[in-house]
Order: sequence, then C-alpha cells, then structure tokens
Amino acid sequence: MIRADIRSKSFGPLQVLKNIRFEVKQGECLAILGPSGVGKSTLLRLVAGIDKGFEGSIQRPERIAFVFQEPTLLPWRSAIDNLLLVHEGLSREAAQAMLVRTGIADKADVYPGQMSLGQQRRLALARAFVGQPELLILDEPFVSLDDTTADQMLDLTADLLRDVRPAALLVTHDKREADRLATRMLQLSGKPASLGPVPQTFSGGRAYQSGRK
Amino acid sequence: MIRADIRSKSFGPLQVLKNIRFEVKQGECLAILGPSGVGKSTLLRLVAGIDKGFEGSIQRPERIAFVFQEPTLLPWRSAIDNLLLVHEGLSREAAQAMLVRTGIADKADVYPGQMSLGQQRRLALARAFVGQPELLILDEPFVSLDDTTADQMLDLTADLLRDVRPAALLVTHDKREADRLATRMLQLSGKPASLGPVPQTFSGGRAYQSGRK
Amino acid sequence: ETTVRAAVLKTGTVNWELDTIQRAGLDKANGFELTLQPYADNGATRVALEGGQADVMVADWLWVAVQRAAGKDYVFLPYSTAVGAIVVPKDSPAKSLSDLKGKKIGIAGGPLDKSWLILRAYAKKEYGMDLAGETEQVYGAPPLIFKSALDGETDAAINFWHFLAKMKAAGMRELVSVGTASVALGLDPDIPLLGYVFKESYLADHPDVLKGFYQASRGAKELLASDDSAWEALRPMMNAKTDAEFTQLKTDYLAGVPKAGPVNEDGAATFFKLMADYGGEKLVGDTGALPAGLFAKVE
Amino acid sequence: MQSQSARFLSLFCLIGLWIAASAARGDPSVLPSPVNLLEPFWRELTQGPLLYHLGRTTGRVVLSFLLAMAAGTALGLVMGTRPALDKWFDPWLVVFLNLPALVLIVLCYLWIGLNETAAIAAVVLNKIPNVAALVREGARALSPDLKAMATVYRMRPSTYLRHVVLPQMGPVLTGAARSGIAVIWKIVLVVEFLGRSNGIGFQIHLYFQLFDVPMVLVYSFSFIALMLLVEALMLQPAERRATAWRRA
Amino acid sequence: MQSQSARFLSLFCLIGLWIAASAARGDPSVLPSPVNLLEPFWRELTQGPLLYHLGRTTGRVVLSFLLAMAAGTALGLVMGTRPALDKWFDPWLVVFLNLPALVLIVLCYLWIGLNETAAIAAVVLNKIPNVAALVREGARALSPDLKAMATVYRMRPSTYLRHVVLPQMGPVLTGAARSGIAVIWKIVLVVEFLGRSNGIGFQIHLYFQLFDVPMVLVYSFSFIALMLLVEALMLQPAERRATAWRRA
Ligand SMILES: Nc1ncnc2c1ncn2[C@@H]1O[C@H](COP(=O)(O)OP(=O)(O)OP(=O)(O)O)[C@@H](O)[C@H]1O
Ligand SMILES: Nc1ncnc2c1ncn2[C@@H]1O[C@H](COP(=O)(O)OP(=O)(O)OP(=O)(O)O)[C@@H](O)[C@H]1O
Ligand SMILES: [Mg+2]
Ligand SMILES: [Mg+2]
Repeated sequence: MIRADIRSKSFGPLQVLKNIRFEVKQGECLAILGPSGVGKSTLLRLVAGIDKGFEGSIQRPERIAFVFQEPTLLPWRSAIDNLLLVHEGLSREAAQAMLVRTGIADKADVYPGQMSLGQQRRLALARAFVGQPELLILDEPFVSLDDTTADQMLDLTADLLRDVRPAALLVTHDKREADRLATRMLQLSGKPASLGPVPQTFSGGRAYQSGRK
Repeated sequence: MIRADIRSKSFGPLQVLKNIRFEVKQGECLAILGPSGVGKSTLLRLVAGIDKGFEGSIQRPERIAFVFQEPTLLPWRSAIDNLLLVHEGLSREAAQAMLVRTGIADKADVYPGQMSLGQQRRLALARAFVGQPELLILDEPFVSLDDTTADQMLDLTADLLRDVRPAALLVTHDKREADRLATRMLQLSGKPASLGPVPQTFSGGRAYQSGRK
Repeated sequence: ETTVRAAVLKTGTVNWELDTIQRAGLDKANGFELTLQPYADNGATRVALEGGQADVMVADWLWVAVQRAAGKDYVFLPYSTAVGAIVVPKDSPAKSLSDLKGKKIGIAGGPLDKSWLILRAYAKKEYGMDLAGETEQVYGAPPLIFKSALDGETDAAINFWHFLAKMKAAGMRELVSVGTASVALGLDPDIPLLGYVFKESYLADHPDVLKGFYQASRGAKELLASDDSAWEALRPMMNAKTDAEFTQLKTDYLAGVPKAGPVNEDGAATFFKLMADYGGEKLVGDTGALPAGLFAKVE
Repeated sequence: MQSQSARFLSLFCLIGLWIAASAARGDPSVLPSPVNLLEPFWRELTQGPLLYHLGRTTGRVVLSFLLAMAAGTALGLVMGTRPALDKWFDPWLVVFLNLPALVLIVLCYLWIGLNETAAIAAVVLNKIPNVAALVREGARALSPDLKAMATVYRMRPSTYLRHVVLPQMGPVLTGAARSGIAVIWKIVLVVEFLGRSNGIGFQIHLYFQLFDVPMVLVYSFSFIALMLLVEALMLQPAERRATAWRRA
Repeated sequence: MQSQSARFLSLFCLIGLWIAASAARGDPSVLPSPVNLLEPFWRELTQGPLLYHLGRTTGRVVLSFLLAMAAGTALGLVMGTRPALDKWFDPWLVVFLNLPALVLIVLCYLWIGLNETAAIAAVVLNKIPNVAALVREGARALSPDLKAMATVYRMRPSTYLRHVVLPQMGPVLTGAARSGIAVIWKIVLVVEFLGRSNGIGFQIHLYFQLFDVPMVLVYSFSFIALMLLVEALMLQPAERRATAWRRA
C-alpha cells in the first residue's frame, strides 16, 4: 500500500508537480491520465523512489515492479537473463513460462537489440510480472503493440492484479485500458500539475469522435 | 516515388521478409499494419536504405525523412539544435516555427533528456516535417501522446502530406490513424512475412469490440 | 666470514677487477666473501647503497664528496684514475681545443661531467677561451654520443672511457686527454677519480672489511698488470668486437690504475676548488670545501 | 566557487600528509618536507633556469600531444568503424603499443639524428597507438541508431563527426587526453634525458645523478603544478561544458 | 579463421617493410634486418637467459597489471559516481598522474628499499591514476535509466556491478586494459633498469649501454611477440565474447 504526499517537485526553476496527495491500497489500481508532458512519468519516479529530490513524503512497500515508458533492458544480456539477473532466485522454468505468456518464448536467448520494439516492451512487462510485486507501476505499458497482443497483455495484467493483488499505478493515454484495469482514475493537469477527477469531456466518447482510437 | 522489390531479408538463420513488392507514388501514403514482431520496422529500414543486407532492389528518392519507433535524438544537443544540425540550411525561425506547431516551443533550448517521452516524440516529428522530404517514413509516430496532442499531430501530418506531397509509408497498429492518413493499406503477416490486403477481421470494428481503442 | 655485497653497473669496467678478485679467490684470502649485484644503471647502484641493499659501489670522488658534505657518511677507496678525453674524427682539421670554436661537441654525462669541466678550465687557461660559450654542446646518453660522433653529427665528443676506447679503435683521434689537461692545470694526475664507496656505519660494524677489500683490489690490479691470461679470462665480458678494441681497452685500463698508498689530500682539495669554480654549487654543494674524512684510511 | 575551494583543501591535505611522512622519516635528503622545497624552488624560479626548462618541456609536450591526439584519434576512428581495416592494422597497433619507449626513443635518435625532430617523433610514435587503442574502443561502441538517423537525413560528414561521433566519444577522448598528457610528459622526460640538452627531464636526470632528491622534486612538481593549473582552468571547464547535457 | 590469416599477412607486411627499410639504410648496427635478428634470438632463447628474463618481466607485468586494474577501476568507479568524493580526490589524481615514472620509481626504491615490493609498488602507483582517470570518465557516462531500473528492482550490488556497470564500461575498460598492459610493461622496463638485476628491461638497458642494437631489438621483440600471442589468444576472444551483443 502506498501513501504519497508530494508538496512540490521542480526541475530547476520549472515546478512540475504541486500538492499531490493520494493513497493506493493493496489490490487497488489507480489509473492516472493526463496530457503529454504534464508530469506523469515524473510522478511515477517519485513514487518508486528513483527521484528523491522533492518536497513531501512517500510511503512505499519494499518489492516494486516498474514498467518504464521505454523498455530499459540490459542490451548485453539475453532476454531470459534480463529476467533472471533482475530477480534473484527466479528459476529458469518460471522465467521461461513468463516469456511464453508474453508471447516471446522463441526470443529467450537473443539479445534485446535483436527483438522488435514491441517484443522488447513485452520483455519489460515479463520482467515486472515475474516477481511478486507489492507495488506495480506501469508507464504506458501497452503502446507499440497490435490489438491482439495488447489484449493478451491486458489480460495478463488483469490476472496478475487479481492473483498477486499489488497496489498498482497505471499511466495511460487510453481510457479503455484504464476502464479495464483501474479501480479508480485520476487526471493530472495544470501547470504545475495536480491531481483531480477525470472530467467528462475526456471520457471515451471524445476519443471515438475525434477519429482516434 | 519508391519502388521496392524485396525477395528476402534474413537475420542470420531467421528469415523475416519474403517476396515483398510495392510502389508508392508521389502524394500517396501507404499504411502498413501487422502484429508486433512481424517485420514492419525491418521493412522500413530496408526502404530507407539503412539496412543494405537483403536480396532484392529498392528505388528511393534522395530526400528522406524518418520518424523512428524511438525518438533517436542527439541527447547532447538542445531541441532546436536537433533540428538545425540535421537540416543544413534550415533557418532558426523555421525551426522555431515547427517547434511551435508540434507544441514544444518552450522546450527549444533544453536537452532531450529534460523532455517527457511524448515531447521527445514530437521533436522527432518536427525533425521529419521541417525538411521537404520526397519520402516520408513514419514508424508508429503517434504513440505515447494523449488524444488531443495525437489529433494535432495527425492534422500536422495531413497538412504536410497535402502541401509537400511526399511518397509516404506509415506503420501503425491503429486502424483509425491509417484511415485518416493513408491512401492505401496493406497488412504484413506470416512467417516469413509478406504483404497482403487488410483482412476484414482486422477492421476497426474488432478493435472496439475487444475493449481497446 | 663477512659477506660484502657490491652493487655494480653490469657493463662497468669495475666488473673486470671484481671478477678477477673472485676468480683468484682474493676475497676469501682477505677474510670476506664478495657477492655481486649487477644493475643496469648507475642510479640503481646508488639507490642500493643508500637503501642498505648493498655494502659497496663505485662512484667518482667528487660525487662522494658532495654527498658527504650533505651529511652522508660515505667514504671513498680509490679504484681508478682513468679519465676521459675529447676525441675528433680522424680527418678533422682541429689541432687544439681552440679550433673547436663554433663547433658542436657531444658530451656524455651532462654539463657536470668531470672531463668536460677540466677541459673548460684548460681551454680558459691555455687559450683564454670560454669553451662552453663558444661551442655548441649536445648532451646525450653515452651510446648515442658514441654513435653520433662516429656518424659525424658532432665535430668532437667527450665520452666515458670505455666508449672512448672503442671510438679510438674505430679511428677517432684524441685531441686532448684530460690527464694532459690536469697536469697543465697543476692538478695531481694521480688523484683517483673513481673509487669504491662504503658507508662509515658499515665499516664500523665490520672493522676488517676495508683493509681486506683494499688488499684484494690491489691484488687484482697486480694480477691484471702482470698476467695476460687473467685478461683472456675477462675477454668475454669486455664486449670487445675486435682485437684492436680489446688491446685498447686493456691498455687504457692499466693506464688508469692508481698508485698504491693514501690519496694526496691537498691535491684533491685543489681539484675540488677548481671544479667548484666551473661546476658551481650544483656540482660541489654549498660547502665549497672538501669535507674531512672523505678518503678512507688504508695502510 | 565551491568546487575550487574543495580542490584547494584537498591539495592542502595532500601536502599535510607529505609533511607528516617527511617528519616521520626524518631524512630530508631522501624525503624532504615540502616546506624545505619552497626556498630552492623560488631560487630556481627567479634566478635559476627553471622557467626556461619548463618552457622547453611544455613546448614539446603540447606539440607532441596535439600531433598524437590528432593522428591517434583519426586512426582509432577508422579502425573502430571499419572492421576490415582493423584486422589489418591491429597487429601493427599491438607492436607499436608494446614497443618500449626507451627503444623507440633510442631508435629515433639513431635514425633521425640527435635533434628536436627525432625527439618529437619519438614521443608522438610512442603515444599514437595508445590513443588509437582507446579511441577504437569508443568508436566500436558508437550508437548504430544515431548512425542510421544521420544516414537517412544525409547529415554532412563533418557535422556527423562533430555533433554525433565526438559527443559519444567524450568519455574515451577526455580519458585519453587526460592520461595522454601525463604519459606524453613522462615520455618527454625520458626523451630529454637521453638526448636533449634542456627541459625538465634533462634537469631531473642531472639532479638525479647528483642524488639531489629535493631538486628532483622541485623540477617534477613545477610541471605538476602547471598541470594542476591546466586541469583547473582548461580541462575541467571544457569537460563541464561538454557533459552539461548529462547533468541537466 | 579468416581473421587470423589477415593478422599473419599484416605482420608479414610489417616485417617486409622493415626488411626494405633496413636494406635502404644499409647499417646493420643501427637498423638490422629482422633476418639478422633470428640467429641471435635463437641463441638467446636456447642457450641464453632470454626465457629467464622474459619470465621475470612477465611475472612483474601480470602482477602489477592485476593490482593496478583492480585498484584503478575501484577508484575510478567511486570518483565517477560520487561527485563529492571526486572533487576531493581529483587533485590527488592529477598529481599522481603527472608524477614522472622515473621520480616515482626512484622514490619507491629509496623509501621501500631496492626490492621486488618496491618495484611492483612503483609500477602499480604509476598506473593506478591512469586507469582511474579512464574508468572515471566511463563511470560518469553510466546510463541513469539502467541505474533507476536496478534501484527499483533492488538488484544486488554485486549483480549490478557485474551485469549493469561492467558491460557499460566495456570500451573504457578494454581500452584501459590494452593500453594498460603496454604502459605497465614500459614502466616495468624502467623499474628493471633502475633497480632490478633481471628482466627484459635490465637486459635492454645493458645492451643499449653496449650499443648492441640487434640485441636490444631481440629482447624488445620477444616481449612484443608474447603480447601478440596474448592479444590473439586471450584479449581478442574475450573482447569478442563481451561485445557479441553489439554485433548480433
Ligand atoms: N538485428 C536483429 N537480429 C535478429 N533478429 C532481428 C533483428 N532485428 C529484428 N529482428 C527480428 O525480426 C523480426 C521483425 O522485427 P521488426 O522490428 O521489424 O518487427 P516490427 O514489425 O517492427 O514489430 P513491432 O511492432 O514490435 O515494432 C522480429 O521477430 C525480431 O525479433
Ligand atoms: N530532467 C528534467 N529536467 C528538466 N525538466 C524535466 C526533466 N524531466 C522532465 N522534465 C519536464 O517535466 C515535465 C513532465 O515530464 P514527464 O516526463 O513527467 O511528462 P509525462 O507526463 O510523463 O509526459 P509523456 O506523456 O509525454 O511521457 C515536462 O515538461 C518535462 O519537460
Ligand atoms: Mg512520460
Ligand atoms: Mg517496429
């Protein structure tokens, strides 16, 4: 379970986040929506404890899994080693099983550079799912995937949320993804950005009308 | 105008592409759809002349713009320098104007590492659009963008296609994007992959039913 | 039985004498056992003595005097009077030092080389000439000076004596020997320039070594002066390519054997003062006077 | 600036350590205290030939450094990016990399003559393989993605080199430059004592022959002081500017 | 393998060049032809002490290399990742980087004694700052993204070091190792001629004083030949394995 109380986060003179307070309980999934550049990734990095330069306090559990906005793999280690090295004590069988579930079983022994970007993203998902995280953070995890694959990944995530019951934070631009996974949704907006409820104008309908997704 | 005749492309023992033949005329935009890992990016790299290790032949014009699947910016140069250095003879005003159109005018003087991923992607778009390409290649250019921004970028692309009339190749997982920009659509499928018409099951409807986009 | 560890330059001529001592058993006969520690550089032998890894080494007495003046308890036991000379190519028109005006002189050992200083004093006295100011000097490692002199890159050369022997054997001509110059300057040519260096503290702990070592050294010198077969035994280590070189080396070596007996300390003091005039403080330290107790008391 | 004061403090600590060590040793002829070096240093500086020799040495170091960095970088870039050429030149590189400085210096003096050209040639030849070996590794690690980008957009080769290749080689190049100057100056010292009639190396050897440790240290540290200045006033600001993007 | 045959061919070319140069020069005492070196080489190898001296030198090189690489890498990593410590130790690094090998060697011999410990210490102290300077640059360029990933997933420090840091430092480390061995061997030569009674450096200096250029070359090239072997049989295969991912 996490409890975040961020009074302010700035990059030099540029204040990005302001007065953000929220809690996510075990088994809950909080979706965060918001325009590009508003500060979503920054918020996730604060929550994960990667960036410690902010005012405020954050409580977080020990075991965290993070799907970064970019795959962030070890290019010099094979796909399966990317799972095994990060998760100490993980068996090769379990790792292979997760590669099967993410649909990249045939890539177990190649380097990330030999995989397509979508395959790399799935490897990053596999890396997050194969542990038993108490906190799961997903930064736009399903982009670059075709619809069928994206559906499989969504199912996989839903399974994990149901079985392992981590507290989860999901950043997405896709309201449908949020609908499917999240127990709550918040909108990050403003300059500096703070959290609020999702406005009606930003509901699914608009996306369809605009001719996009 | 491009004319591609790819008999075979392999990575070591793994044959990825086979018997792909197509033409794109000036002012045309060909959308290529296909599942993750099928070989779309590989095809684009062949067309652009980045990867020369294949059997077959490709005719392409001289001035090419390529929006890669990842931003691929110079991290050690400011946003505006990323335009100016790549396009010789480009005026600072023109570059700044393009930054305005892509909505990252306030980021002109910061390094790519100081921008959000969506902002970096827009910078990559700006870099492609600011030249006068005869061939425009887009590899999933609009992911990681919120709906409003994605719409703006779609409009911008449509403008460019109308004004500059390059031959264009667009890879996307999003049928709606293809509908909006493309004059033709092809589906890449199979192992090794080849091009075919877009099957009915892969039309917009299915995406809506599956709860995604 | 005391062991005396000698730090020597592996290529140094001192090995000829020390080897003869060992070969003839002169060390055992005089109550000590000699072991050799060969090094490739003079500096190493100095570090070895200073650091206590060796008991004796070879150096020139001026250097020892300076070290002693600076507080080191070094004492000096004569080994050789051999000094250098300045040589010119066979067909060089130069007849005396004054003919070298405006010419290039190669000098091994640097600007404080003893032969060079004596020759400067000599040029001043004989011709009123400032040798350093009126010629161009090229300093370099002895082999490089050797080579560039043979190639005619320099018009004259001053080198360490075993290289001089080779240069002469290769046809170069001695312009002035430092011995001649010393005599002209009123110096005692018998003052041994090179000698064995011990530490007083070591000699105090091993009171018999000095005498024994001196006897052994003299014994070896006598043997070499009288017995040609002793030389034949040394020939492999002498690195003489031709018979001419071998003979030249032998002759020059024997010519450098100092007289037995104590060193002429007054003469040495005069010498020291002359060096001070030309070498300056750099060479002789800031005392300017020959430190007492430098020469080991033998006999 | 705070960083400058830290530098000074740290230097003072080093000097403090030295004073302590020298006091513990108690033999100024072997380990003199820095305090005792001040007076001879000042004398050599104002009345002695220190500045002259320092000038000669610095001139040789700078010239050799520029030549070696230029040639080594070019060679390393070519070898790192063209595997075919690399295969060819690699054994040569290994040979020249491992040719002892002493041997190369002596051979240069023997072949070219006992003059300045030979001296510079010896240093440069000594250092080029070093730079090349480092730069080659950097060139091998160049990003293929950025290269693809530059190819597609037809970047001018000079722009590519300056704005895409050089920044990626930054760590390797600054490393090579920094350790390069140091190595070059060490070789220059040997070159000078083997066959030049001036320069710090000549002086150090002279005083070494006289076993005058304090003067050896005075001359060594005069160049080190110069390098500390160069480091603080040139290298570090340049590096800070070049790597600003990383800290931003 | 094709790459091996290219190596041989290229070496033959080098030797060919040498033969031509030697013929053009026509003075075997200064530039002997490699053919003329074969016989003395064989004699030194079979009857002479070449193997003994080569063994001693190699032992010193290997030991110093391992010590210097370990200490230098550790120091460089710390300095490259902790700016606070970097500020402190940077001036020390500059001082030791620029302390002439000769001076450091003599001081080590004077302070520690004329023994093997001093010899190794001198070489290691000479080389550590070099490695550290290079590794520091590499450490400064470590990917912050991968570090964030490792932090979040609580990777064990040893795993992080081995599988995240080391591969990123690859270019810098192989560069440092390769030019490192070369520099170390050069310093070992100086160490040997200044105060050891065996080793290639001792022999080279000896023959240099005797002006026996062919023998100087015989001893130099015996080590170079060893390095060519090490390069072909160890360094290159290791490097190929470590960088396989880049070519895949
Ligand atoms: N350098 C390489 N070496 C070996 N295999 C490669 C290499 N690059 C790509 N592949 C393989 O080729 C196939 C096609 O890759 P490509 O990147 O073209 O896919 P894609 O259609 O762009 O997928 P995505 O939508 O996930 O980006 C993949 O199976 C991938 O594993
Ligand atoms: N290191 C940095 N230095 C300065 N500014 C930064 C830095 N990182 C991010 N920013 C700025 O902070 C703001 C928020 O960035 P962030 O990456 O959190 O956006 P985001 O909401 O994740 O956007 P996207 O959907 O495009 O990924 C952006 O305006 C960005 O320019
Ligand atoms: Mg983001
Ligand atoms: Mg792709």
